[in-house]
Amino acid sequence: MSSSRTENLAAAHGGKAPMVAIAGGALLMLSGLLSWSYDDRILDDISVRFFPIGIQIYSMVLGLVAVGLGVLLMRRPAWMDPGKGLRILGMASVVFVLGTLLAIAKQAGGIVNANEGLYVALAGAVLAAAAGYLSPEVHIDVRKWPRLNSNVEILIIVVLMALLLFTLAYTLNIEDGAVFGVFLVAVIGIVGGLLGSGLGAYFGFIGGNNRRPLMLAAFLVAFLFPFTQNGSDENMSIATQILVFAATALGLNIVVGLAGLLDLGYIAFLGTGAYVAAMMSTSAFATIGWKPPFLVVMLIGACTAAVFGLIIGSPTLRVSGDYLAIVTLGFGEIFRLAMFNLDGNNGPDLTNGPNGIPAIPDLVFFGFDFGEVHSIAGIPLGRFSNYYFLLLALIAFVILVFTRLNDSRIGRGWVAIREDERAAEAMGVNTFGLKILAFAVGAFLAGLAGTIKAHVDTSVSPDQYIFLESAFLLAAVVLGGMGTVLGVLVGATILKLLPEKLREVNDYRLLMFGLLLVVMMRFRPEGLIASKRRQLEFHEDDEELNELLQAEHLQEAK
Amino acid sequence: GCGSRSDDTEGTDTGSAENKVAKIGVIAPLSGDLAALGKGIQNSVDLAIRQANEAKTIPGWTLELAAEDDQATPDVGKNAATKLAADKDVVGVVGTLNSSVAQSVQPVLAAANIVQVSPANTNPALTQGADFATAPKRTYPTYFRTCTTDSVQGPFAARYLFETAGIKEVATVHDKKTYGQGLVEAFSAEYTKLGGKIVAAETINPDDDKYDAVISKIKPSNPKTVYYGGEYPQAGPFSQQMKAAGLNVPLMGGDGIYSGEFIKLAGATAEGDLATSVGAPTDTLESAKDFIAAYEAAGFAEPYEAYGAYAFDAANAIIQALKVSLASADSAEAARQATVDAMSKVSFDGVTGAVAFDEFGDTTSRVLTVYGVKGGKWEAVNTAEFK
Amino acid sequence: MDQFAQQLVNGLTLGSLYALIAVGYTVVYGIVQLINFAHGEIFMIGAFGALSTWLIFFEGETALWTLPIMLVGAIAASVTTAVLMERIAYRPLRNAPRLAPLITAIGISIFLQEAVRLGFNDPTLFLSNWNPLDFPSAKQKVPFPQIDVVTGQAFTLGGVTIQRSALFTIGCLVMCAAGLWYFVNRTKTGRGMQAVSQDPDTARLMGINVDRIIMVAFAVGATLAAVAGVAQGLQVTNINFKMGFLAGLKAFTAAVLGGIGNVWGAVVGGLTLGIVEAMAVQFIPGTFGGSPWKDVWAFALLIIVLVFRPQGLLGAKVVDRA
Amino acid sequence: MSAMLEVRDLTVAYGKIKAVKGISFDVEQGEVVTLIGTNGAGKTTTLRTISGLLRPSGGSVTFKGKDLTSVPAHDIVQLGLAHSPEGRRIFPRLSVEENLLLGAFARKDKEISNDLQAAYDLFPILEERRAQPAGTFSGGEQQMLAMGRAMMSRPELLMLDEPSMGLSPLMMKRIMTTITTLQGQGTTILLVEQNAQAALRRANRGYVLEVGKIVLSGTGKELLASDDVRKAYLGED
Amino acid sequence: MTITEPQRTPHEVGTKIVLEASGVTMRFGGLTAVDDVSMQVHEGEIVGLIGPNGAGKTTFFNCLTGMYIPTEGTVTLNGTKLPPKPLKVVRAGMARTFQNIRLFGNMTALENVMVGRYCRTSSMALTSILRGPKFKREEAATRERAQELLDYVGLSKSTELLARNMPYGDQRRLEIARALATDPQIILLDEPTAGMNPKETEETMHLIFKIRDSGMAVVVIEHDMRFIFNLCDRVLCLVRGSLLVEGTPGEVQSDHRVIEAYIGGDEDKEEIA
Ligand SMILES: Nc1ncnc2c1ncn2[C@@H]1O[C@H](COP(=O)(O)OP(=O)(O)OP(=O)(O)O)[C@@H](O)[C@H]1O
Ligand SMILES: Nc1ncnc2c1ncn2[C@@H]1O[C@H](COP(=O)(O)OP(=O)(O)OP(=O)(O)O)[C@@H](O)[C@H]1O
Ligand SMILES: CC(C)C[C@H](N)C(=O)O
Ligand SMILES: [Mg+2]
Ligand SMILES: [Mg+2]
Repeated sequence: MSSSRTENLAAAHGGKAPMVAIAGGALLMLSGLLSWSYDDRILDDISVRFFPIGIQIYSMVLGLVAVGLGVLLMRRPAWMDPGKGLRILGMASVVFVLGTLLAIAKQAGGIVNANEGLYVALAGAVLAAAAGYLSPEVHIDVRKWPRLNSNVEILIIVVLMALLLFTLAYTLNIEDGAVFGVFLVAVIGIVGGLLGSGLGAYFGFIGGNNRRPLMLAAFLVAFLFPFTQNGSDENMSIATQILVFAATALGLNIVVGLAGLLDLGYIAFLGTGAYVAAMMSTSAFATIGWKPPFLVVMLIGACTAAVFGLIIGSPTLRVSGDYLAIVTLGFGEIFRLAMFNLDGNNGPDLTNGPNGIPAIPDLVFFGFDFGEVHSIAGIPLGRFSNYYFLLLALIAFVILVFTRLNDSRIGRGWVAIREDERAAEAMGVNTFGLKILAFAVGAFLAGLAGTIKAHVDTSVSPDQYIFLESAFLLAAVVLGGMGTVLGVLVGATILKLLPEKLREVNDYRLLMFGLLLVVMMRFRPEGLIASKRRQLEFHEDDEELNELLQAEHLQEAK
Repeated sequence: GCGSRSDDTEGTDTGSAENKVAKIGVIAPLSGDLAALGKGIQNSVDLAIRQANEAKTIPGWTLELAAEDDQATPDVGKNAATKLAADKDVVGVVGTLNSSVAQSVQPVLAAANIVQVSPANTNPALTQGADFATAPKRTYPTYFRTCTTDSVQGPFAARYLFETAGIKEVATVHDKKTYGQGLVEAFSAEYTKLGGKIVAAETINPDDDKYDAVISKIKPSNPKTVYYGGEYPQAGPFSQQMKAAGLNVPLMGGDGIYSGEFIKLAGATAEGDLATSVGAPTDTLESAKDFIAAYEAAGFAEPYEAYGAYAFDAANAIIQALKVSLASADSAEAARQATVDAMSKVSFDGVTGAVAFDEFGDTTSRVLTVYGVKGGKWEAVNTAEFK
Repeated sequence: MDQFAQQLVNGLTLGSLYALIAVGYTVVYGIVQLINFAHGEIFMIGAFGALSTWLIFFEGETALWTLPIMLVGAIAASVTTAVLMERIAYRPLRNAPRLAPLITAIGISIFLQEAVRLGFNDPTLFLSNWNPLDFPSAKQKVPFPQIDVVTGQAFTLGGVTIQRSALFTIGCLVMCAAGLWYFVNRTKTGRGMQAVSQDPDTARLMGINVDRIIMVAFAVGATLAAVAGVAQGLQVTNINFKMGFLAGLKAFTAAVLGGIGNVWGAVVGGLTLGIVEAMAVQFIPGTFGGSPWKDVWAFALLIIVLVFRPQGLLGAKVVDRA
Repeated sequence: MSAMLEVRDLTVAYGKIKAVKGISFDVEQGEVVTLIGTNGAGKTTTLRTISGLLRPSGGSVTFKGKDLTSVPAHDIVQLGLAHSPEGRRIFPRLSVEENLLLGAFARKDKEISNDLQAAYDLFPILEERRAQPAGTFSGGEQQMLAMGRAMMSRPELLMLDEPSMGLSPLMMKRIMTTITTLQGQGTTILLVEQNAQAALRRANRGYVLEVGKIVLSGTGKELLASDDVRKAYLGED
Repeated sequence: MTITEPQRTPHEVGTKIVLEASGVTMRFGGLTAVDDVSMQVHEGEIVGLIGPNGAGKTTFFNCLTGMYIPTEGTVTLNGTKLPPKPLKVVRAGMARTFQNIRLFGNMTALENVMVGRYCRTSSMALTSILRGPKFKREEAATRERAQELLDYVGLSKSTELLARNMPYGDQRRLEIARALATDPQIILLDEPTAGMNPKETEETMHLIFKIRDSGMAVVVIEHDMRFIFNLCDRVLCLVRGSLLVEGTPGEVQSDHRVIEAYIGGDEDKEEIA
């Protein structure tokens, strides 16, 4: 076993780990007060001493957490593994410092421009990581989780959510790509370090105890987000894209994550909704004369998509597995090509062909014009913020549908089909009906999202619905964690946000993106936020998790 | 050993600090197969901006370039426009290259009151609406262009083929995009009116790279020329494959195939292929001498290509309008509407000739040129004013 | 009738290309049940490998003797990439959930496209400032050398035009298919491949080196894809970093059409798909005919075939014994 | 001389679960040794580790004096150690004959066809159905095929994991006879069986495994006579 | 021979025929796996199905439960002819277990059984989303019944274990619980004790008696002779697809044809003894 050597190491020096961690943390904190670079024009000026900003502050926070974990290591609660947290934090810190060094070297033209603070930080980071690897392997006992008053628990949730909002707003407002990059690493270190040490599971537990408050808090955070943007539409436009993408991915998650059917043409459902909305809009290029109110259009779009879902799903009666995947891929391509062709030249004039339907006007709900800037409490909210709120409502609806279906007779039927279709059938599960239902529901939700997307985007064209988009949707589902809501939200966010923020390296953007997909799958094949069940499935039997699962179930049963 | 302690104070003192910034955007394909044309546009606008800043054309203001890639796709173009519209400093945009992209960009920029001048969009509907032939109606008050349209280019090519080259039977092929389809329609109408015969009319999907089946389908109708509506990334291979399949007739296209890249892709058999393009050849124009010299002096990596001069003129048209609109404005955003208003009054002698816009935003010039491939290069065959 | 024969030839040519690529999907799928979406890129890299070989060694030369060397270059590039890809990206995921390698494949596909786009004309990306090769930029379509004998004036046979490059492509398919047949059915490695595909663990108990077999599968697929890459370059006269994507999608479709996992299926599926596309352009009348709809007809055919033969044209029915 | 197969302090874990917790045993040349034990005791895990499908987390396995712990599974077969896995694991889409031939994959000699015939003689049904895809076989038929396939590698040491599972009484007897025959031909056998009675009867020695540890060992006769064994594994009160 | 004194308690077999298969034939290409087999099962009866490997027992089960469409023959349950659709067969009241365990490995034991309730519950998509009182009642009932069944087969403690992590014997029992969840009138068990040690086998036998006593009919395939002859009211022996012998355990185990084809003659006896 590869770990045996580190085990020996830990056995020999394990006692020193806390001190090493504290020393490392102290150095990291100290480094924040020192100058990191000679050049004052880069990375928001980190050449000043005793006046930490940006990167230096991140370093100090990393140090603080390291010290905290070190202390915990000395007096370890039975439900925590600070050593694991330190490993994550330490490694991330090292990457963080090296990344900064790289940025300095690149932007200022050479490593010589790095100042003492950086090297102090590097030493601290290495020590923190070393502490992680020195600390002994421990067994986490989740039964020892502290039981708190439920009000306190809710308070914790609220605080965590507030932190989340703050971090989110802060992150998105970082302009400098390099700073964004190292900040991300620092966040991974801080959050990963804390969660990895056992807090993650514990927070999950608290969250599980307080589902409702958690959901409410999460939505509140999402709702407040536009108010942190101060009228700027830049991030809000990305946010709307993320929401549309996430809503669609959640629909796909029903098909793939729950029912276990691989769908490679899913983007077509989004497209169906979008095209329906576009064709029925008042755009000069719209091809359908009838202009019902938008709510009706939404329903028509979603239903049309659902009908397509039924059609695309119907071969599942006979075709299964990867053959089904290619059937869906085929349908997806047929959809795109049909949209591409139906311009009167080839087939009837419906979609305006490759040029698409541009100039789709903004929505107006009861006199509320989504295209206008509205002010609430003095904070201007632009066009994209307006759509953001609408999409938030949509996402809430999608999540509701997803979770309620998942946790029902139907959801169980889907999982059974995913596990063993023949056996499910032999146990009286209406497999065909359920598979079709998965397609229809998923398509309905995607179609719904599509109708709004058409207006947010102001145009639809066939090249928005290429196979690669379906692949990305699938990636969001798999990357985030199949069958989970949170996972898909995270996956969708990463997949949409990263390419935007990677603009710094514009030409290398896609290259790095591709690489990232590979690396993420390499290290977390079960997805970032795997459902507990899935995690068991993939990481073979892990006593800890099993216990966790049981503890949670017991909790639920009460 | 790499790098040095950075004490070289470069770039800190361009322009006096009190100067306000206004940006001119560019939306063009900066990557992908059409990047050759797109880069030419970007560089030429860049040149115009540099010259204006040097000459302090607009006192108190520094102009900056904000170039966005549209990858020649409507969707990406629209996103680029959204991004530029969200940037409060942007007052005008030069672009797009493709008419199809323009269709998606127009409404976004129009909603933000940003003036858009295209150096290359030739589809007539962009300025005169879908019924341009019968009931022209201006669609977006913010949209202008410095090149002439396909309602001139198509007939121009038709007349050349029928009258000058004496070809009476033609097959048409287009790529279904706004530009290609519009061009072929304009061409066909004039050509049949003249008495020529369209023996086959096909379309292709621009994502394809093999056209055997279409070529085989056209071949038995024995066209004497194939008229192609579309762009060189497809037209080049199409020409090559046509001839490899034994259809040994010239291919003719519009400005979309007038690029050195076409010849590279079509290979040796491109000899004799024809193209029309807007205006007179840049290098023969007296008025373009300075532009060409300045362009070369600026040291751009890519040539100015077919639309460099038009883009230069487009940028200068915007700058002319900005002279008026920025004079009294305290922010770039506030000057957007004024810029649009000033635009219709712009009139000056540009690189490509007199620059001025009619009531639709179209250029007043109607000069076109027929080019032919000779010895592996495009050579002007005939320049004329269309009447 | 002439038109029919002509389109048949066109279809066969196109189909041969699909078939050559499809084999790679099928062989790999057959063994590790992985839809290797990056296989299209292996095909693309083959084409670029051939082009590089030509640019480095005989730029300007178009004599036939350069072709075999270009083929070797193509195969070397493709096989190296495929084997590295397997080793670095897929092998660690052997026991991962089924969809993880699929996402990896998509990632690799994007990565390889971009790597070629950025790296082909610009060795500085990967190798500091060393740029002895003056390659054309791969950010746009790059012309592919036209080699004598296999390109040029087409043959005419009773009203049917047969292009030289078409003959080359079909010839390649015939030769590759024959070689492959021998390999899979007559060699021990071939039988090992079948065993690994059905139960890798037990195959190891038989003394079969599973890692090696999988690598061989990738290499075999890559070899054929490389040949296809050269054929494509000769036919279309230019190549680009995106060319693998669509071709790969079609070839994958062909592999499934024929019955994925079955080598003959890939060949039959490829040819069928090619012929259907060509015929659809010519013979479907009205506005739903012609080139723009050909892919729709191809996919429609696929769906219809799968509904009636869920295991593809030649695929074996998987028995599910309760 | 040391034993043909020596297992020393072997521990094996799935993730964090230790399935085998430090067991040691020997198999001498020419012996039949059996491992018995309740479900989940770790018998299968032990065999899979010996044949290289699993890596031990501690301890060692030595075969004919060679340490196997870092030899890949496919090379272990070549050393003369064959493993007929639990649950038959035949190649379902290959024909019966192809399955058998795969058993001889690691061999390079020319006598493969003789051995093929020998397998057919032992299980005539296999010869009758030589071209049938093995996946369509009934459970018992598959078991015969698996046995035949394992023999095709002409192993010096053959490990059989529950070879009688799902077999009719008649077949079960035949398999047991076969084991004796093989032993007679000089093959050493390590047998894991649920049918402890039958196994112990023909075993020279046996080990009793419980939750990953060896709790009892002795000759077959001793174990058969042991009260503990009778109670726990033979279902006799 | 070890199989001698049946220890079974005598009980009353009903007269009502629950399941009737007549002339069931199943061919795969040239192979006739099941050849014109007829069988009747009465209320409260335990019928054993034995036969050499490959005799067609599992295939016969597959024909009965609609997993295979028999080439010939009909299956009737309570007088109504069953279509060869597994779904309809289950709904009609016949459930089964599998020779190679086919549980939903990544679901908990409880969830596995709850899936079995699928065909006896009715809430559909909209109901599930809206969560009305009916839905809640049904969910609660499903959960309760599933837990009951787990208790019934002796898996009370394993409720929350993932099926695939359970010991072999428990998995077989879970399969039975899942089948029982479909409220069958007759249950078909395919080698329920394969891979079990004698002690577990014994427990399974008692479980089956318990099931029978609750009024269900049982058909069971096994190769463990002691198990079969102690358990069954009636035994059928299939050989090469055809029904060779049918009778009481006593009759069947002493039938020389059965001994010859299946159990093994005396000459083998000393081999095993
Ligand atoms: N792939 C696996 N992942 C996790 N745990 C496993 C795995 N395989 C076996 N185990 C566990 O390891 C332990 C030993 O299993 P093993 O299969 O070796 O037992 P066995 O003695 O062969 O039992 P049986 O008589 O049922 O075949 C059991 O607790 C089992 O649950
Ligand atoms: N799908 C199929 N295709 C072809 N042959 C099949 C198929 N299913 C079963 N058979 C054949 O039918 C015969 C009967 O198989 P079956 O599984 O019913 O036997 P069984 O009596 O259950 O045997 P066992 O006791 O070994 O489980 C076997 O010879 C088998 O090869
Ligand atoms: C380069 C050309 C494709 C541009 C063309 N004139 C258009 O309007 O789209
Ligand atoms: Mg076992
Ligand atoms: Mg059976």
